[in-house]
Amino acid sequence: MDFRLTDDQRALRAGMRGLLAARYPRERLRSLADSPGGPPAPDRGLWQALGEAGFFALRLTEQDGGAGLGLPEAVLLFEEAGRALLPGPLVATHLAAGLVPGAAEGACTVTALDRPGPAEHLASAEAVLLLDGRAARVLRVSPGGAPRALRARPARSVDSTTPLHLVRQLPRPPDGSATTVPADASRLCREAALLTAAQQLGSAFRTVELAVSYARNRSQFGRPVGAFQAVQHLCAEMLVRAELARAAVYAASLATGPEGAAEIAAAKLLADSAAVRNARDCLQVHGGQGFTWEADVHLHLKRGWLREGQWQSAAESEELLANTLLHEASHLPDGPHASDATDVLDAENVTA
Amino acid sequence: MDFRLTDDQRALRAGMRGLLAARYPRERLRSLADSPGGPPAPDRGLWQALGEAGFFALRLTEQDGGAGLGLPEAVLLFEEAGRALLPGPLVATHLAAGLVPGAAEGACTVTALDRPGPAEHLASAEAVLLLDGRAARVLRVSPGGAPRALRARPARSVDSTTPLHLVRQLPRPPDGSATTVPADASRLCREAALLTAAQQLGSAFRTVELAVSYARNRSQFGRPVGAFQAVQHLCAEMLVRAELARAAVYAASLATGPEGAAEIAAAKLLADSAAVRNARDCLQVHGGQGFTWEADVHLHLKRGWLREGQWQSAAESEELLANTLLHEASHLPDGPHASDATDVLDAENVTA
Amino acid sequence: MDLTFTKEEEDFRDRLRTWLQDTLPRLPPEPPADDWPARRAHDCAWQRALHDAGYAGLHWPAHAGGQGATPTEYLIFIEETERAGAPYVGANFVGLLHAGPTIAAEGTAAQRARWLPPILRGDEIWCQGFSEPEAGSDLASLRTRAVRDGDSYIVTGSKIWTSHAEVADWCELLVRTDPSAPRHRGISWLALPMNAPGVTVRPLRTLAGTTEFAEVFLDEVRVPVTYRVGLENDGWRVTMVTLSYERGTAFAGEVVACRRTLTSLARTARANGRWDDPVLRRRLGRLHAEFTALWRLVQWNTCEAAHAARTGGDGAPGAGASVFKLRYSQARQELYEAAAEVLGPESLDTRHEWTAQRLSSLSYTIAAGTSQIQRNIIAERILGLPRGR
Amino acid sequence: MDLTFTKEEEDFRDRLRTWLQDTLPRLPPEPPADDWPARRAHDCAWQRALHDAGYAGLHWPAHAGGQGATPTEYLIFIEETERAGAPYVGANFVGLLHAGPTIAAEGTAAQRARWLPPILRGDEIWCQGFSEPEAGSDLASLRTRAVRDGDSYIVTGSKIWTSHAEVADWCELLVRTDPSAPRHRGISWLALPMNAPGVTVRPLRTLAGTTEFAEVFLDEVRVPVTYRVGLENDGWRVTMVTLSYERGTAFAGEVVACRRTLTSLARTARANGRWDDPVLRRRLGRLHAEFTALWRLVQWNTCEAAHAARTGGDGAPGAGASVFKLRYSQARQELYEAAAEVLGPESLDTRHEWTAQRLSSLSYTIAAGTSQIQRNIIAERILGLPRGR
Repeated sequence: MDFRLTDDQRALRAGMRGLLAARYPRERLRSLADSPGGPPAPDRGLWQALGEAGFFALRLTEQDGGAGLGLPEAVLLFEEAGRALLPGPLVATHLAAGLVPGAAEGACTVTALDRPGPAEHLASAEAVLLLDGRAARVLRVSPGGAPRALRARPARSVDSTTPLHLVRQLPRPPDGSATTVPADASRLCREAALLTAAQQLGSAFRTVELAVSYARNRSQFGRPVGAFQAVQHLCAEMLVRAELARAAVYAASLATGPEGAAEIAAAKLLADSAAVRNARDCLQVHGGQGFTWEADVHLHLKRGWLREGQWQSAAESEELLANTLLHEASHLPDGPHASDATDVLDAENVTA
Repeated sequence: MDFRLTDDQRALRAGMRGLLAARYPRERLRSLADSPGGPPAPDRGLWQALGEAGFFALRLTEQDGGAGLGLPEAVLLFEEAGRALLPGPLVATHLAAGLVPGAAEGACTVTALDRPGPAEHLASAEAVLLLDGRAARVLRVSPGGAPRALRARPARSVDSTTPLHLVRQLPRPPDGSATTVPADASRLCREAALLTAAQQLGSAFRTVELAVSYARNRSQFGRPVGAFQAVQHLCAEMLVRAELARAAVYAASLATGPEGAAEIAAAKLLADSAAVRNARDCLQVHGGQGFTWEADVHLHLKRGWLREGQWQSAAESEELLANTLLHEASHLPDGPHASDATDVLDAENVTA
Repeated sequence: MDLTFTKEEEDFRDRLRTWLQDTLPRLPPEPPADDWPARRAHDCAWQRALHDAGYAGLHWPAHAGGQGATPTEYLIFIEETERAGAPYVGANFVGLLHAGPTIAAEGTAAQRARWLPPILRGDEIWCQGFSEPEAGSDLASLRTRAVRDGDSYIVTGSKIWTSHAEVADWCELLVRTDPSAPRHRGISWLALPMNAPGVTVRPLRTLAGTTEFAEVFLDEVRVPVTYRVGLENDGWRVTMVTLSYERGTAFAGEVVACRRTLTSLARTARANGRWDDPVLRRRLGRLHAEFTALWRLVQWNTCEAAHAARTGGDGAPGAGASVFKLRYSQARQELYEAAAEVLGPESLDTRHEWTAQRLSSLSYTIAAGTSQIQRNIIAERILGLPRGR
Repeated sequence: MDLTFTKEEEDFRDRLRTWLQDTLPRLPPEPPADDWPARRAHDCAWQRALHDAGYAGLHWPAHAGGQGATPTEYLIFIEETERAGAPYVGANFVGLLHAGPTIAAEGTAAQRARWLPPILRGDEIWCQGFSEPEAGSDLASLRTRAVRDGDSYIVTGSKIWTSHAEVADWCELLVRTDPSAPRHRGISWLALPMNAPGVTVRPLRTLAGTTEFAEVFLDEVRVPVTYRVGLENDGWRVTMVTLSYERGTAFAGEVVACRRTLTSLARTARANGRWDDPVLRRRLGRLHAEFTALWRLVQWNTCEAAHAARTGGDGAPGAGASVFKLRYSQARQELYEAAAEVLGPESLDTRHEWTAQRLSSLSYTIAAGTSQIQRNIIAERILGLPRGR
């Protein structure tokens, strides 16, 4: 057991951070957020650069043109993407690598849905991965509008760097427009939840940095606001949320077998909370500055709201985790800890 | 509209505080808490003094030997009782005044139940008020043990000043042991919830005082702990909870008509939260001292736990309040505020 | 303890309700959110209607041109106008609730005569120039300076978070007149004409994408000394009168609105099936308790203020208003979080009013004193804990 | 990132599991909670069994008589003993986890030879004399003073929150040896024989009604200078080594136990019908996520410690342990709040183990550094925020 990152993993992460710093610096994020026509489609040049860097093909075997790496490495890359608030249907295109031609190379964008609801970057996508059934399906679409089969309407997206459609209905299985592909939809859904959690994790750590940096530099009442216990303690709780989420997300990336679903649910639940609540607290630390468009914190909060509703809601994760508990309980041996004191008490003197 | 207390109400409250200071000082509370044989029965002398002061007969008409006062006055007295952590089946005996001979004068103690669950001071009571049906019933019992009809077993009470039985079953209505009395059980249940909320309110304000006093006097790191923002902010939130609960409890004591049930549910919900969470935070402010038996704060916490489960649980209050909302919604006129934007959006361009 | 109303109060409510029923249907539709001149015109027309019907400056004293209504009547006014869906106070907010009451309390007879009638008639709009980029929670550290030059001050500096600056005629401005004095001294209160040379307004974009606030830059702006309200260097005290108004009944109408929203949430949840989720339902139930209690707290504070007014106090809400502000700002955010839960994916569409409100609610724990500052006030001024350092 | 175990680690786990299966059924039943001599005997017998099987001082270095196991093996040991329901470390806690490691790290060869073997064999029990009535969170303000008198110190003062004081042989004691030095200097670490003249122990009753803690009064107690570990006035640094152990893997076994309790809660809720309440069910689901993550955090911290040990560090957990402690103490309280919800009225009966645990869990956000102190540590030492004043 060595939970820490290997040197290769550190190098991979550093490479991704370097790529994003060069191709997607903060000014780029800000200019996307300010796009006058609403959230723009993904930058095809950057998409291709990601493809060349192996972001999408990462987990394909080398003979399939991939890097032969696993979920832990994918999690590290998605954490970096979340940290930089990189927009685009990253998770879906990554999952589509090997299933949709061009996805692995970053030559096309793919979005995905597991049920009716919000679809990101639908109008610019070349394909939609449908994960509502047992087997995954691919719906090929022509970029430029939402596919009719989905009964989608465009939303004025709260996340100004992510165009959204609200999809009313997925095409029913025997539907000519969607083709079945050889992949287990529920596995892909779990992976999508995990990689989304990794993005939330990156965002959660980034808002800790933003809050700490602001608290160090902003002075009020003659000293840095970071010297006030109220601000210190907000920042401390932010770090705790992020660290706890990290332990859960990294561990879930290593989990195999049936308990994997529970680990992923825990990861999604904690990473969603960390992203949204950290952005929220970061905003509070920033005071009035946090309420302006110019501060980055609102972009994290809005992306966090979007991501927390994707793939696995809190309610679903909590129910799944509760059911896992019950399953464990039915396998619990009657050891010295397992006895429920209720039974002991119930056997006692009842005056009747 | 004058929400403030009248001079008479202030005098009434001051009288009760004076009575308790004289007859039930802190040393008395502490000696009860330390009783070697477990929680003791109510002090009959004090009970009679309360009776003489009109605590139980307060709301009976003058011709029935009462003071002809109302729920607002009763709430003030019960707030004082909660503040001093006065033990005994105060609510039930107060409700039984006029229904059970001797209750109004404090000559007997009466406990009450609206369902199977914890019954306080059952072994020493002369009667049990049964409020599970439409009409209230009275079960006369001989002090010294739990009545067989209730299938009760004694608990080792977490509140060391309140003896508890856990009752398994209430006698079914056509039961010779219980006599129907002319009182609406659901009204008595609402009044019980309100008066219990008033006790929680008194406790919530008392723990604010305890926390503030400790924070002023205890020094750490060369200054009073109350000068640390972390402690200041705990205390501030405690006061907010208590003030909000007070507004709700006092208003509920004035509410008449159908909306009264919702006001009482709000009062119980907020007063329970205020009592339990304030005791909890007060304990934290006290640090290690708060974890000792000698500090009073644990007595407030434990009493708060007991009271929050009595008469109306949080789940019941919340469901009642939710249903009231729905009822209001069905009566809401379609004014400019009432339109739900969902409808507006749904009518928009759906691409299908 | 009495929450019933007198005959006079009930009559007042009936008359108001009748007037609202007659008047509101005749109002023009609300203008677009980003058309400031149209919004000014709309808000001023509403204020003029109130004025003509005898409701302008309802709770202002008679010597200031007000109606001298009791706090209870004022609360009835807020409740009824909000319930009837009347226009918000909007562009008249600062004039009616900050600058006006300050001038009424601290201005000279001439100042009252010059500035108060146009506020009440809806002829002139005021904005507020208190906050500065470097002085947020620490308002007393403001740096905008005013140097005396004959009969004028020469004012230089910048202000932030100024609502309606683009369409305002006047700005109630805090300036530093004595840089050598301790922080809370050396501040003065000036009425700044917004059309004076040297005043530049730049809209400030909020995270909601809206521009209801602006930055105001002041470059050697000349303001006559006669436009100063109160004594030179006494502006901090003068301001506190204003601020305490802001923390009082100013939120009463919003509590009424929140209660309506909560009811709408229940209706929407019932319609879209989310009502079947007990977690959400109980959350709405608890919010119902919170807002019920917050409304009772408004009534409590109003009665306290009425009593203070009767017994010679100034009727301004005291530090207890911090209790209300702290809890209300949090509850409002929780309300719109619950709304997002009710809406589900629809909440990601900013065209939904509740989503816009969810975003704007984020400012509530920051504006007019952050929650952290409110807790300090409660701890030190109400509970008497030692000053934090 | 690798959470699988090596062949050696799996072998270690198998051997341990087999030994536990053989040994635990032969242990005598647990003595009553308030019979301290019996509890001491019970805990010592268990420690002796561990010693004889080669598991005593598993993670202590070989030069201290330990087994030199890796942190991973130590974690496996904690997990397996807890899962098997083995006795808690109990009365041996301070010896094995505080005083012993301190002596191992800072003691002389003679001190190690005198004190460590009896700890490992379960022959001698240690208790801790750090906290004082006036020095709680502010440990460095301790007042118990030790005055040098020839070859001895004369120690006078009082200590509080001392576990197992009634049955301990030794007390690791912090005393002030230089009253004129700055707070953190002038402190020394002494081994106090509990049977020395002048030592009085008075049980301290907790809010749970239990007496697992005591106050220790020291009235001119003579302690040989040779019983000092580390240099005179260097006790603060010596202590920090000990404290950092306390904030590390010490809670690992409890996390395993909490996970078991959570499973029992689910089973009980299913049996008594409360499982049908989605609010409670989702609450248990979220706690499952929390404790899963806390266990992963334990593993993370263990691997960091193992790495530090391999690369020459001391293997003591760093400030990151505050992250774990802060969240764990809160989660433990939430767990037993949820337990009360599952039990319903039964939770009012203190005979229920979960009710007793609910009460004792209240100390977790206070003991070993309050949550407020932990947040300060995280803010200042990890995040690098300026020192609060």
